[in-house]
Amino acid sequence: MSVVVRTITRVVLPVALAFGGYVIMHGHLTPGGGFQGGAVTASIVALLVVVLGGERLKGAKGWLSVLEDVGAIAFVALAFLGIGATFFRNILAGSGGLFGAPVPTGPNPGNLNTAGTLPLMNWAVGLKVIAGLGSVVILLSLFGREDG
Amino acid sequence: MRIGSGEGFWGPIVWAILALGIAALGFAVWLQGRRTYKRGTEQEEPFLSGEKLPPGAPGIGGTHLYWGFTEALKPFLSRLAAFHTGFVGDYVGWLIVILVVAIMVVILT
Amino acid sequence: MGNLPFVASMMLVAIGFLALITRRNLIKLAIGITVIEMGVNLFLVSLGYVRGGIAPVYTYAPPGFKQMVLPTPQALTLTAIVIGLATTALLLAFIVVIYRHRGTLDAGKIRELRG
Amino acid sequence: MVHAPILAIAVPLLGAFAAPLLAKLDKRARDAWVLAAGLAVAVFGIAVAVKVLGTGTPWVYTLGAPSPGAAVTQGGFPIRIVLVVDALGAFMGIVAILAGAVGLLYGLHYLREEEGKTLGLSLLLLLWAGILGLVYTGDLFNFFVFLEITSIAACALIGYRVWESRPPEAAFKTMTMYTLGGLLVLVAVGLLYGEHGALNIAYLSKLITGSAVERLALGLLLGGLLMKAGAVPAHMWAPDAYGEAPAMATVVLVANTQASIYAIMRVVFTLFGGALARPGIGWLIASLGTVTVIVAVLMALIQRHLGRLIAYGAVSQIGYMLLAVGVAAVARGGFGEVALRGGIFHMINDAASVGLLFLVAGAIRRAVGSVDLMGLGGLGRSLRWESGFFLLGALALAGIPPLNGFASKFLIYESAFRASPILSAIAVLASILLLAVVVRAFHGTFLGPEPKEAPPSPKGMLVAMGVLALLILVLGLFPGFFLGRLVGPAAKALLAGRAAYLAAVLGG
Repeated sequence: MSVVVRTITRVVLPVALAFGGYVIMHGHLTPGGGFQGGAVTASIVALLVVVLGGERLKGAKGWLSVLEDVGAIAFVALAFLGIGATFFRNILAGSGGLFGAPVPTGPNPGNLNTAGTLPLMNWAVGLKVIAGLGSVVILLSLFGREDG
Repeated sequence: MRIGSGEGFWGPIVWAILALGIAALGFAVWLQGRRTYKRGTEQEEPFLSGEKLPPGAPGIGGTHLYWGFTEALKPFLSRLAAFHTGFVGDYVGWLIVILVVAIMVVILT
Repeated sequence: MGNLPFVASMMLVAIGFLALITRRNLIKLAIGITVIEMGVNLFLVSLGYVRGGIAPVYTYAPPGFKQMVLPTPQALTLTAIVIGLATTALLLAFIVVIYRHRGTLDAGKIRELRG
Repeated sequence: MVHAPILAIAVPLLGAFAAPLLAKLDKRARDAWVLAAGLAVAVFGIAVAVKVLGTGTPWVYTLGAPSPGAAVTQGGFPIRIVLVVDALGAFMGIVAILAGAVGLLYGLHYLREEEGKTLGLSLLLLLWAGILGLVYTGDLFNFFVFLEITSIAACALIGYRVWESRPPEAAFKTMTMYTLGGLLVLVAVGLLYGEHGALNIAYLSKLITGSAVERLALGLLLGGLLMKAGAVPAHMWAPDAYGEAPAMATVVLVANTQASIYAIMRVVFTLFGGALARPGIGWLIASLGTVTVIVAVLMALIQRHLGRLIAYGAVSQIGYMLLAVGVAAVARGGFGEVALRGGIFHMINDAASVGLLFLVAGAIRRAVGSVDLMGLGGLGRSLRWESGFFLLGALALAGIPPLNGFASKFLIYESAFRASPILSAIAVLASILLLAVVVRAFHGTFLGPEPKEAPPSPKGMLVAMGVLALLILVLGLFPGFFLGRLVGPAAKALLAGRAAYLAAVLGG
């Protein structure tokens, strides 16, 4: 790839990573969430495929599929957390512990430490989407290579 | 054990016993034929309408059963087969047809 | 003017169906499906629009706001987008595999299964 | 067991996601895990059925509420996603569990490790979860999501054999149709939401008055679901999909199609059962069903490919169910209930007989490598068990009297005759033609000269087939028991039980 693409990728990469992380982490406060943030982050993988070529990312496939499974299992496990009451019950909300702070009322910048299991679920979904979309992009690029 | 429909009823046990009886009868007939069967004689040769088949002649495969029936209905069946074009656009077209018909029926009745 | 988004979404759906019926390139068929999806998503989002409503984020709401845009249709749209993404990825993967086997993308020639 | 409905959906999901991780550690651990998940789902599904049929009232499970039975409503307005399992849902759950368990057992021995066994098992569990969610959910949007889960998992399974040239084509066509059908359902859901601001089926059902928008929504739902069920003329994806999918998936695909029929029933009788209970809808479904029966049988008669032949047979069975649903929607009570009993009973019969035929076709494919009727023959010598199972399934499919297919078709014929003698006559004629079709298939595959040496199938596959064969015999010899205990309550819950369904969700 040309120097221009390489340089732009180097500049964009940390920004995209930070923005994707922000969207995932603020999923319970602002529009966005695991899927959107994951999609933003997965665009990095697409950039890397453009710069490096699918062949050099082949090795990441196995890791990505493991991460995808871990994300999915984490999501279902978080839903199972509430099984004492009901499936998907948000037991952490309002408990005072992790993500259990009371939600402030009125206009405010938002408290990250609220909403119970929702942020955790957003992270799980974000992980799954990053890994899933990443492996889709890599696989589709590999398809093209083998046709030659 | 019966099930009724308001019009008639259906008792499967009686039928099953009847079917088993008929099967036993058939088995008895088959055993009769079995007794006169001898391996390695003319009995093993295939015949078609009393004619001895020449070696290498095509047998009658499963697809040729009901040959007469499919032959009689051929114009209709071939049109029916041609109707299943296998082209995705046609699949979508028929989906639209079924959709429009459903909407018309729901709105008009 | 309030019905403009609905008209636009219906037009998108019509364009998509037209593409599906008339085009023969598999990639264009996949694009047609995506266009229909976008039309449906636009329909869902405009369904929840409230004139003069603000974004449904409580912490950002200015004091004395009148009403919010309905959040449920937005959640529905988001789910539909995610599902649409999965569908499109799967369709494209199948197209790649079909191309590898047949060496063509013409839907008129990919008719091994018929009759 | 208070969580049984959601666990029946969540456990296969967990199983599907965990199986690939376990496979990285140990293949046997994965197999054991998949079997354990299947067993757990069966236990939960049967627990649901036992409780729902025992108490006679729908089981409402509220997700995310302080307690499962907590009131759904806040000022009369349902705010949470609910699962509502009435007698029909419980019955469909049993059918889905049967098909899924048999498919899983078969798949464990049918799939080869080097061809992506882990992926196949995962997708099968995912499809299973989707079907169970589809039949248990009481929320319209949730319904759409599960519909799409089944679509994606089903199409990935149809295209499972990517190294062959036909399956990807079938998967592409099916995916196109499923996506469009799902989008039609989504538009209908959007229309209903725009009209009433709710997504809960029971709550919507109470509010529906029969306005033009609601009618449009009903038309869209019917169009999408009829396509997904495989009604002629939008059935053409079905033979492609059934013919090319691996055998263990086809059994579950049949259950998936039946879930679409269930959805049609739910839409026609529960969601729109109040203000829009018009006979015109019934006549539409019944006539489409009759056309489906006759066209599919005639197409089956001229097939060369054993998978496609059985697939057209399966489509014709869908026609019988649609005919029954249509007749029930025309009459709603009286002989309509008889038709509904026939249609619902036919679902489990169809899952057993068509499923068995597909499993045998898969075993033949695995043993010989081809299912082209022109090249097959004489397999009855080496595949003894399979030939017996095929004969049993084929006769049950054609509705030969002592077997189960006849018991349900009998109810459908009799009630359809009361609605319109022509429909009944065509259905009977198609049944006779179907006998011709299956006799031809049996003759072409198992009888005749040229015995081809075929290796025997693994024991597990034979066990899976044996389960379905046993089911066919039991259902055929004791239909009264099943009709009284399972099918009768399901039909009653759909027609007369609408008020109980609404009351169970909305309270009062």
